[in-house]
Amino acid sequence: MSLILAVLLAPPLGASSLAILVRPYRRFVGWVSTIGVALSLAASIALCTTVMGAGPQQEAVPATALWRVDALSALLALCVTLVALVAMLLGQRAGHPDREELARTRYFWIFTNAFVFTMLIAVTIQNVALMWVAIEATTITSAMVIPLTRTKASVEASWKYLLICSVGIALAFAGTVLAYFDFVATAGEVPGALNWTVLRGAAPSLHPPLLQLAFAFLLIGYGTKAGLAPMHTWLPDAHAEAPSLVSALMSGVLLAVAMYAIGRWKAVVDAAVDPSFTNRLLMGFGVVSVVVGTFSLVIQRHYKRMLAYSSVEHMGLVSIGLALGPLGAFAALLHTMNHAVAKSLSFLAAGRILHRYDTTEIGKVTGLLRVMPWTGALFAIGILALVGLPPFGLFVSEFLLVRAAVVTGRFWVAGLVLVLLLTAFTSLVHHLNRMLYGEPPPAVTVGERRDWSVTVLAVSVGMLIVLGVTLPRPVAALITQSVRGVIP
Amino acid sequence: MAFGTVALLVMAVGYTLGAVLSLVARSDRAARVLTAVGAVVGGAGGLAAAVSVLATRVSVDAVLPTAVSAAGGIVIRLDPLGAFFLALITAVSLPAAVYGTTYMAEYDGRCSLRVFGLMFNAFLLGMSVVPCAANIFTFVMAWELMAVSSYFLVMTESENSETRQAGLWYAAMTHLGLVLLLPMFFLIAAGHEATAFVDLRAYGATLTAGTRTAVFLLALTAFGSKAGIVPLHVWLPRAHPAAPSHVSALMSGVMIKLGIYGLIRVLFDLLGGGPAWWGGVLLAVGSISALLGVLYALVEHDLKRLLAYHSVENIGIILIGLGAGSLLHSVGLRTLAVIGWTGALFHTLNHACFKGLLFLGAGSVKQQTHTGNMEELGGLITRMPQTALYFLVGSAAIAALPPLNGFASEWLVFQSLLAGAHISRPEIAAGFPIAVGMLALTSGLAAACFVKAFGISFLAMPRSDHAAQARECHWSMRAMMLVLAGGCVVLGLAAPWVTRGMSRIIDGVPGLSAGEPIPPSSSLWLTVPSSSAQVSPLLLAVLLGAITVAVLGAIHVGGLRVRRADTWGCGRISQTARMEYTASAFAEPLRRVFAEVYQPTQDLSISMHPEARYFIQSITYTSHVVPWFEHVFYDPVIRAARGLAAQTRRLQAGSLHLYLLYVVAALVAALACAWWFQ
Amino acid sequence: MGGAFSQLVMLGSSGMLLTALIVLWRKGVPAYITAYRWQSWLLAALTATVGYYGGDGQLYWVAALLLGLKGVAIPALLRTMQRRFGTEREATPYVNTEVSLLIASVLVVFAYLLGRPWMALTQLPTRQGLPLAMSVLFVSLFIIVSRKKAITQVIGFLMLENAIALLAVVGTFGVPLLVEFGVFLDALMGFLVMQIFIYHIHDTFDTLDVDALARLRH
Amino acid sequence: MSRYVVLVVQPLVALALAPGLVGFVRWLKARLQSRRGAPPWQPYFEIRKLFGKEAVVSHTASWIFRATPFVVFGTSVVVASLVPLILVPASPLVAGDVFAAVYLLLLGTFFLALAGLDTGSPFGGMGASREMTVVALTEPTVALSIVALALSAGSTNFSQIVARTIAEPAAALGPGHLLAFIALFVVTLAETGRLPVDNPSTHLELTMIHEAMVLEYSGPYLALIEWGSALKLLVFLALAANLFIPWGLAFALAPGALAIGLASAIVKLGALAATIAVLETRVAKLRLFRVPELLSASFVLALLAVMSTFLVR
Repeated sequence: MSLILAVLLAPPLGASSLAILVRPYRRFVGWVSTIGVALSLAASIALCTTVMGAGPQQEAVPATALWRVDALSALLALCVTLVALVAMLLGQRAGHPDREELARTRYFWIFTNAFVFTMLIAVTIQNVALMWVAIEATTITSAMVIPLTRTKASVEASWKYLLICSVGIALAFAGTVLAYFDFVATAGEVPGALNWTVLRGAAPSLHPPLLQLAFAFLLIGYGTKAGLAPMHTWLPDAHAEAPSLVSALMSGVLLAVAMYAIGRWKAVVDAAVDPSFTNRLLMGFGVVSVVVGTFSLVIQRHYKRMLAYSSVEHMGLVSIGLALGPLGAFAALLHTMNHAVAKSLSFLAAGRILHRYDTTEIGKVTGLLRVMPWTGALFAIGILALVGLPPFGLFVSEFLLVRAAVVTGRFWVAGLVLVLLLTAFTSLVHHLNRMLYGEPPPAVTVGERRDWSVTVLAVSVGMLIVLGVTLPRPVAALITQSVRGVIP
Repeated sequence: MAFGTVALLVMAVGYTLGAVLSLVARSDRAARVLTAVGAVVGGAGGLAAAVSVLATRVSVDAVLPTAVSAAGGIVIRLDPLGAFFLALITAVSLPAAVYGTTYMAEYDGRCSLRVFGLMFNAFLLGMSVVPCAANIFTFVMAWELMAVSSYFLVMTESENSETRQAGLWYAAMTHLGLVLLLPMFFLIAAGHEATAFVDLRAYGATLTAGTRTAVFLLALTAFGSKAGIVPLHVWLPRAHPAAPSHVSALMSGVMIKLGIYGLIRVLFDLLGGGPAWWGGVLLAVGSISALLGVLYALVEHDLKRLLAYHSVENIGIILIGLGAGSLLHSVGLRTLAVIGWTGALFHTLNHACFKGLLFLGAGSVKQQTHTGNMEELGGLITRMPQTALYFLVGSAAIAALPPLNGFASEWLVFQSLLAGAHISRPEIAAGFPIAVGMLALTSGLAAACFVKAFGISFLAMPRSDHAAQARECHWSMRAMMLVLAGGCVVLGLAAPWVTRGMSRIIDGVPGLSAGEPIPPSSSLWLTVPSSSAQVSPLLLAVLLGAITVAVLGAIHVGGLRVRRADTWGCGRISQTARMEYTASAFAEPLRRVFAEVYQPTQDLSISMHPEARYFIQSITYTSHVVPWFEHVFYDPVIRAARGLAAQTRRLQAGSLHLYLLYVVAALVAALACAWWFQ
Repeated sequence: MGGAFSQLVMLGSSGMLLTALIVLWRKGVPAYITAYRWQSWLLAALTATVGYYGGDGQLYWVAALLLGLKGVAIPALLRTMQRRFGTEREATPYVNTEVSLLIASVLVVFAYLLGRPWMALTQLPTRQGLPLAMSVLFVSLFIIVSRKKAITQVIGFLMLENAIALLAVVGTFGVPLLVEFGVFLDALMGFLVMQIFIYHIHDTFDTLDVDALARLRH
Repeated sequence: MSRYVVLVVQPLVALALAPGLVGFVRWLKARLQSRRGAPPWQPYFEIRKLFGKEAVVSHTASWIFRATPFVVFGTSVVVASLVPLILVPASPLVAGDVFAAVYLLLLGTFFLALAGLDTGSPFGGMGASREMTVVALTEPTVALSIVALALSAGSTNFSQIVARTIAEPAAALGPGHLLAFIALFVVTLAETGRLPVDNPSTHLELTMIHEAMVLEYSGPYLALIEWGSALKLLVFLALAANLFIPWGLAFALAPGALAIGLASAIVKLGALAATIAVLETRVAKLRLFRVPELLSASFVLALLAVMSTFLVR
């Protein structure tokens, strides 16, 4: 177990250190990072199988153990490493020969690896305070990469990102402290008291009013990071201005990691308070997020912002799913996974489009299918997957989500979500229509070779289809087990 | 493995291989051929499965429980009702696929025929699986597969901005269907684990009246949006003209029928039928759709758009049959209800046949003349004689002229409406005569419309160079039209025999079944139980044929002398195409009669000579008919969505302080919520 | 552990709230930095006091760290920054001083209301400090929301961290040391990154006024 | 056995009577207008003459133009074999019912309109357009009149309707029956191109409907069309007469009954033809765009007929 964990966590840390040490930038740094993440991916797969076979894994002394991996952690680790691998494989081409570019590339590899590392820490550590530390660290590491090319827009975006998320995450820490205060007030100081397993065990004896306040802080705090409306305002700016590889990581998995934190805390609070409390809050913020995300898509001029708002919408769906009982949680986790793959695919394709057209405006990107047949098709597939069409995975998770809403008797949620999904669908297809077809702008070179980035992204598409058409049994089982991490 | 299972497997594999192979084809030509090969193999498999089920009346089951087990897995069950629709799908898809091989040649190099091949086969696969699906997930998945792939088929001519607009409308409306479909199914299954149709059937009996009402309304709108009932039909006249013609044939001939299938499956199979007012609603919706569909078709001068509106009309007729059947069934007149059901199902089949034929015909015209605008056509009967003949057969069939198939099914629908006389409750029975009136008006207008469609497009002299240079289309295309035209004739003449088979299908559906043996009918006459009304299309045809032959013989024996001359031109010496009656002029009287419905906008501008008002330099007259319900139903929705979007945009105003304020406000709200919850 | 401990905690916490209110009242950045320094010192002192009465040796280490990092290092860095950019004053905050102070008092009342139910839960002598910590938290949030200069926002953020640290100290007698270190590290890194960004902002926008950062919309 | 006799005999009788009926109307009209007019049997001569002439066919016309006369004639004859004219077959086995008759006539009109367009002449198109307008608008009235009859008979089968009316003569004088009869009569005027909808004797192109469509026809083709049209008039009048006033119709193949049937048919047709003649001398042709008003009025009558049948039941 420790060995696997080491293989999971060490490579990004090592790669980051390597990038710091090797100056000026050399191409092998990128390759080492990529291979490292591939190793991590292998480790996370190993973790999944171990967890599936032998239940949650942790260090010998249960109470004080720092690391604990159950199915939920393994699932998130899998998503993180998977998306990171895809992003890094595409990142190999980011380097350009001139000196300034090389410095930037080095910078990029330092912080991207650190970013991945902190995310992996966040999902495998069982001390809630240290989990907070790790998530806070993700803000710092990712904020450093956003203004890679220092334009006004990127500086503005990263400052907003940094400040809003720091404030938000500080509130999450306040919530953590409050919960800990309650624990200490009830049980006294116990080693490992901040481990969520211990917290959850003790939860029935804790004071509901205090835990409710704590959860309010935690939800706002981590919700800011997860992009739940109305705390989502940093998200479109940061996602649109970040290099696409980072956008892919942020949108695909960073939001999911923050949702993971909320899920962990929900399990603790639900043990003490009637679950309808957390469910209502999650439902409320989820619905607001879906509404805001959806209607921000209707009149949208920039395709990267469009993808970002779509993330807000999808995180809202995940939040709603978490509030809908076991089936809803299953749908939410499956949705998280699908969204990670689909959104990273879309952002990476969007990055290639940006590189060719040199604009983020939807109106100026025309004839995409003619200019870049492969990327255009991949982008279209990504969007179509995101709007929940079969045969892609998000169709299944949205299907289950609506089913969960109806099964739990929340017809209005099902109705509202479906109407909003229709609106989002129409808007995205409208924007997609405008981009894919028509006459290409004269300044843009037409034609594209099928390079290996395309192959990598095509593998993502393949995964989406497999998730949508067959939903392999091991994956389903892993998610079923993960649900127990959120709803005991 | 049973024969049916193997056939279904062949179907799935055929379509899948067709999709994949055409995607990786080396040349455009190869892509076209592989597309058709996959579609034909798959279609043959589907047809074999459907025929075997219809012949043996034993359902075929196939379950892939391991796939997507979380959502219930893929469950397939082909029962006779499904088999009927599968047969209908393949009956049109096979000719359409072959037709497409040469028809798509004009797209070589213009668009990706590989992607087209992929989508075409995916479309067929999706459509074919819908009637086989036996749980919610499989049904919805196939339904969406059909929708997505057909969206791309509509977008084939994406360089055209009108096409892109059409695609968007289509995508939105079809997604609306899904959005209503999911809650509809889930409502039936609410509170239960299983989602297979077998279980839903059991649940259906236990639902409360309120839930049943909700399910009915959801089903009507969801399937109605696919079938194209007014006012959910807006995508039809946009999407059908935009798609390549053989795709239009499939969409209009087959895909929208799956909306009917869904209605029957859910309302009458899963729920087992409903109260009388369901039938009333179906009848009303059907009548209105039929009448408005044909009225808008009349003022339409694009051949394919005209046909699309006629699909709305025919869906209306089918719904009238269903509604009449449902009403009769609900008041206990079950044997009479069978007439309505049979009429509806038969008309479904017939419409698939002649609408497929007409779209293929329109496709040939469009391929040769590069336009679908009737005002630029004309004289094609001498240039494309066979296409013209087949189009004429289709026109006569859709206008319900005896002895073709449209007549037979419309006759049944009329009879089902007359059976309303047996209903003792006047408030229910009173709806029937009104429906009779509307249906009769519809069929009269349909005849007028197809006189226009055929007469203006094919007869007299060409109105443009394109039309003048048209040549007969490729033999394979003609052969496929011949097949469908033959179908129209055979279905018409053999109507009694076909409907006998249909009553067996109906007997197998719980909500449709009469519950008692229906007296065996003759295979020469279409009959109505407990009424002596009857008609024999075959006999009519024989009589008509005999008289014609006799008269022809008599005249030729008498020595018929024919002299060719110019048409009388009121003193003009040479006749020109400009003297011909135009499509607009043809429709003008009816347009004025129904001006209340059309609310046309007219613009007459006369520019006069500056010196004297008596000398006119030019007159331009434009008139536009914009369906009013688009303003009434859709504009407010679109406006509301955009308004909300504009409001939402204001959230993201750019100010960091505002954003932080949101966070604080959200915190306060959450804390207040926590506090309140205590 | 008696009244004296409780009194000291009250005093320290009130002092921290006061320093936060000073920021709302004064307009010059140097005054803010001074207020922050005082607040950090008070926090360090409080931590040490809790350590003394609670008999927890670890808290002395924490207090020392607090003093070093938040009481000396960060104020010094802030000072450098302020000198470099000149004395840009918070001339026109979104909310003027009088209203700001009024709102702050409302926030304090809100914090007390919020804290009342859970003050009853515990018999800790330090429980009086809890609503005060909450008050500091809300007031610092208000500073971040209502002040325009990036540097003021950073100070507000730092005060927010202090508030949470105060909460941890008075509520739980300090979180475990490992966690404390992690939080310190984060705080330091966070601050450094913010500092870098303030330089970025100054370089690209020629001002520290956050109002200039409103190009990205919708 | 009788059904085959009906199939053969009745259309022959109808064919024989039809030109005479048209001639009778013309003659009576002339008399009413104080003209001498041609004798009633004049149409027979005209048809014979036309059959002997050569046919002129436009260059632009296709086979549709040449096929149409046969379709028009054929459908009329087939319809004549369906409707009760002099004899009601005892067995309900004929090839079709009222709806079949209506749709067969529609088939004829459909082709006639196509033929009008086929020559490319503006008049043909105009006639076709107007004819289809009128036909489309008459359909609902026809259908509803049938419903009114079928409601009491419980069937759209001709013999059933006739049998029921004879069995319950009181119903024939009921308001429903009467209203339906008037509605059907108005429709007959419209369908057969009589005043006030269309003027069969007009020679002003702009007011023509039926005549405009057949403007290009000549020789045997014109003969067939004229004969077919006459037959259509006869069929409609026979429908109106025998469905509403069925007394006198023969029910068996007995010679006496047949003779009575024939005599009564001639009397009834004559009476209706006289009504038309009177009407045509009394009313002026309506403007085309006022025709829908007339037709909608007849539709309302038919609807009232149906509703009153409901209420009476």
